[in-house]
Amino acid sequence: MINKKVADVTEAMQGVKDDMTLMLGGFGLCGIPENAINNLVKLNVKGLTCISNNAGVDDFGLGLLLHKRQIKKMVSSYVGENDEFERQMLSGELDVELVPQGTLVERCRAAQSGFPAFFTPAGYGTEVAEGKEVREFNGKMYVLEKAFEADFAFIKAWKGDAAGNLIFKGTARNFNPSMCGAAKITVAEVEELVPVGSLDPNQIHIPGIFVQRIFQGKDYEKRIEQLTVRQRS
Amino acid sequence: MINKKVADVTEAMQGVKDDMTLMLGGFGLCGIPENAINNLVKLNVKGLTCISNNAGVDDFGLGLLLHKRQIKKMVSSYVGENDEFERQMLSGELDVELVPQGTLVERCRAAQSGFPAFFTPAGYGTEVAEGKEVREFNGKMYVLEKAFEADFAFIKAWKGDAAGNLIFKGTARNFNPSMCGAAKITVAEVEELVPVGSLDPNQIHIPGIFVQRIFQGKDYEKRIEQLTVRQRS
Amino acid sequence: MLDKIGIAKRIAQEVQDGYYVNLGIGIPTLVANYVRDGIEVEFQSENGVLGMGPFPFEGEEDADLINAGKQTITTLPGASFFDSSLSFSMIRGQHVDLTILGAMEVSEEGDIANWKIPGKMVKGMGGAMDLVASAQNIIVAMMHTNKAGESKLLKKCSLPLTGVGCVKKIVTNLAVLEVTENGFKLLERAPGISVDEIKKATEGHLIVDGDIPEMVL
Amino acid sequence: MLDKIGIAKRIAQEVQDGYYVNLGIGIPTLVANYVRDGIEVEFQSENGVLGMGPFPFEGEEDADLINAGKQTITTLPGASFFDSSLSFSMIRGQHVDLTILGAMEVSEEGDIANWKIPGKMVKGMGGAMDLVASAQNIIVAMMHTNKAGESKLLKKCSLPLTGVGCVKKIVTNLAVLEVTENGFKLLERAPGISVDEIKKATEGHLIVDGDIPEMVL
Repeated sequence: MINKKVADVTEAMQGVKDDMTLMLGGFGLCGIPENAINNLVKLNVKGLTCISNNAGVDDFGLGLLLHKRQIKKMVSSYVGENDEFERQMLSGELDVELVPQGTLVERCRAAQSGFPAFFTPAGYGTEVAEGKEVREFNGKMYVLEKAFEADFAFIKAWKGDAAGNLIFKGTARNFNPSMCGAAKITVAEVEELVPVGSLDPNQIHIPGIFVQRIFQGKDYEKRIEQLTVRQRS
Repeated sequence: MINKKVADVTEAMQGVKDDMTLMLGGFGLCGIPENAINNLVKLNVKGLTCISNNAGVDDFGLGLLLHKRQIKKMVSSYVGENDEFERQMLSGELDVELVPQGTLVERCRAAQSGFPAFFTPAGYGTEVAEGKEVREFNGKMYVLEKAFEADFAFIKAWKGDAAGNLIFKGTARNFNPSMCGAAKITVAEVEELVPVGSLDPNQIHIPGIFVQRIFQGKDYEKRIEQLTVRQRS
Repeated sequence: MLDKIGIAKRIAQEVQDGYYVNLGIGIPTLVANYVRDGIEVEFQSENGVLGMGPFPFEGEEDADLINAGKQTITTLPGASFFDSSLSFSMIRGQHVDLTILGAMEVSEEGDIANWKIPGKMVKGMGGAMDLVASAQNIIVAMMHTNKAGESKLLKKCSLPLTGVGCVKKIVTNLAVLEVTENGFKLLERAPGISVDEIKKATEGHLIVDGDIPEMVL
Repeated sequence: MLDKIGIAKRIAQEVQDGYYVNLGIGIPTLVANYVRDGIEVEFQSENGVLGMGPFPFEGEEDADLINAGKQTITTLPGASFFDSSLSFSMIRGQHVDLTILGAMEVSEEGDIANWKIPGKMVKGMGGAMDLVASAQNIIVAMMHTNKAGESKLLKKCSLPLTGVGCVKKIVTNLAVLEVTENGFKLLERAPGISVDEIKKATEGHLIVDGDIPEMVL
């Protein structure tokens, strides 16, 4: 068993520098690497390019980095529910590459899996396809999209072990699995670091080979963005 | 819950006809859809094109269909350990398209996932790349490979429910998940059909949306191809 | 004239037995409440869940269980969770039978715009570009006109597109329309709405063929 | 001269702490037995397992648990199972650190042929084409000459290729060689084998630079 365990978030973030490209898992605030994000704020690294479906909200998640102007460029599919994100984008302070959600995840998976490029129908005939090769297959039009390149991927999982094996929970899985191994270094934080051998090998979502560092996360807030309930009748 | 359960293999095979293209899960004899294969022998459909990593052994798995000359063409990555397969191929009786294993599974996944084509490094500079587009990305050469098209996919899983959700076991998983939803109709046979709601939604390998028919398989032989043991010291 | 719930109710009639359905944010989300009894339908959300149930009871919400609108949800028996990659395999691979989403504009050729107003507003396309480029059956739920009273059913979209030639059917507060080769074909009128009112509110080419029935909710 | 076990032992010396290793069928499979103590290594098999252990005890074999050579296996703590797609993501995505496989021929440019003899024999490439096209570190384990005594280290491969310019190192029954821009560079001699014997058995360009040490097993 190859040991990926590091002591804490500080050790896990070793090597993160200004102007790097980072991938960050999560959808909205669900399944985001809270420990890594808070440490990026603390480290105060600047000029970051962040690949993440959303940019958090104004005062949580990646929104914290936006407020501190640590982010040079966001690569995301959705800006809604983050006024500061939209404001910085419209004012031109922030460079934003908007990518269709399915293309966004597949560009991560392509990096993870050694595919340089793939054809997808998403975005054909729109701004997204501008400057890209398009081609017809079986009577339908497709756009050639390329794998991402990133320095670090920050991943949040539910359970993990020192071998780097990961299990996600519910819809907190989202982009996290496809970002594992899609950057030079993948850092996974977990709610529960369990002993090696206690995870069923048949039920591991991401094998440890895709993870370089793993640590037990702390103080998860797991904020709910849109609490929606029904009344008991 | 959309019900995919059918009574038995006979009902599951409705619509299988001569000259169809079939995908069949399994690696060697591990995780092959035994019930479906035995029923194909019984139905005596001819002129089949079979996409499957291997073609079984002489007297088990797809080897049974080869012996009865039901297969017109095999699309596989490996012929070894099946003398009849190699003989029919070398004599020209059987049309064989040999595909690198990683490309084979990705052509299935591309069909499952709506990707018409992708670039892969496998086979560049070899026979496999002949007649195909090649292209350089970041200084490395890649081959453009296309999604498969198939009429039926026959899948073997460990556990499943009437919603079509599947869980595989050990290395019997192999090609099965990527073939689900990669053909017009996906037929899953399971060792154990469990009540809907008894599978943990977090641990389902393939959601039922990729499966059109599911049935409780019978009389699994699960033959071992290369029994290899060590002595107790 | 229909309100948002009326639009959702009318669209719910389009949902067939055995359908896997993806619902967008807003009016589409309401459709789930009005699917008729006795049919089997599963709702997919592109953030990674199939088999969504109703919203949770207060106090039973789970931060790890949301839909694509970031709302807390529950799951039904037979549900499954999966990653974004497999989720878009379902969408791009045309395993989802019906997609219902909102729009700012739809053109008579079936183009749709719903993610950006240059210089003013950018929400992002989220999963919409994948959905509209892939789905074989797309229904748009929207108001017939915008807040300024201008038609949202146009000859050509003026806003940046989300997808081209993809919308099949539109349900608005005024009408049900099919997108055909020749333009918007009027299928049904909302209760109390005349064909003339619909004509006035439709900038794109409207095809009125014979008597147009009032919709039955 | 080395036997198969000797070749496996010598290759095992190349396995470093923290390596994920994919072993081909035949001699490469034996390498697992000789990895030195005290280092952490995990073996990947492309049919879908990481963290392979030794063969099972008799009676404990499981038909659902095999390696890519179709042999029954066991797993070690920390192991995982996955589908073929994710397995080749590991391989194609260069997450596997070392690939060891057999060959029929290797050229002085690092080309390899190991899947077909036209008109005579076809095994198929299995996962080998993906492995050799992807791996940054490929070691070939083979006999220096074929059964007819002809060299398998050639100027150009005569058989259909498995991959081009990919082999980095070769361990044979006679020698350890590195594939360089200028040809096969002789690194070590097998015990009792002279440089002349290696020269005679090598058709491709052999670089002999200074004294060539005998390998230490």
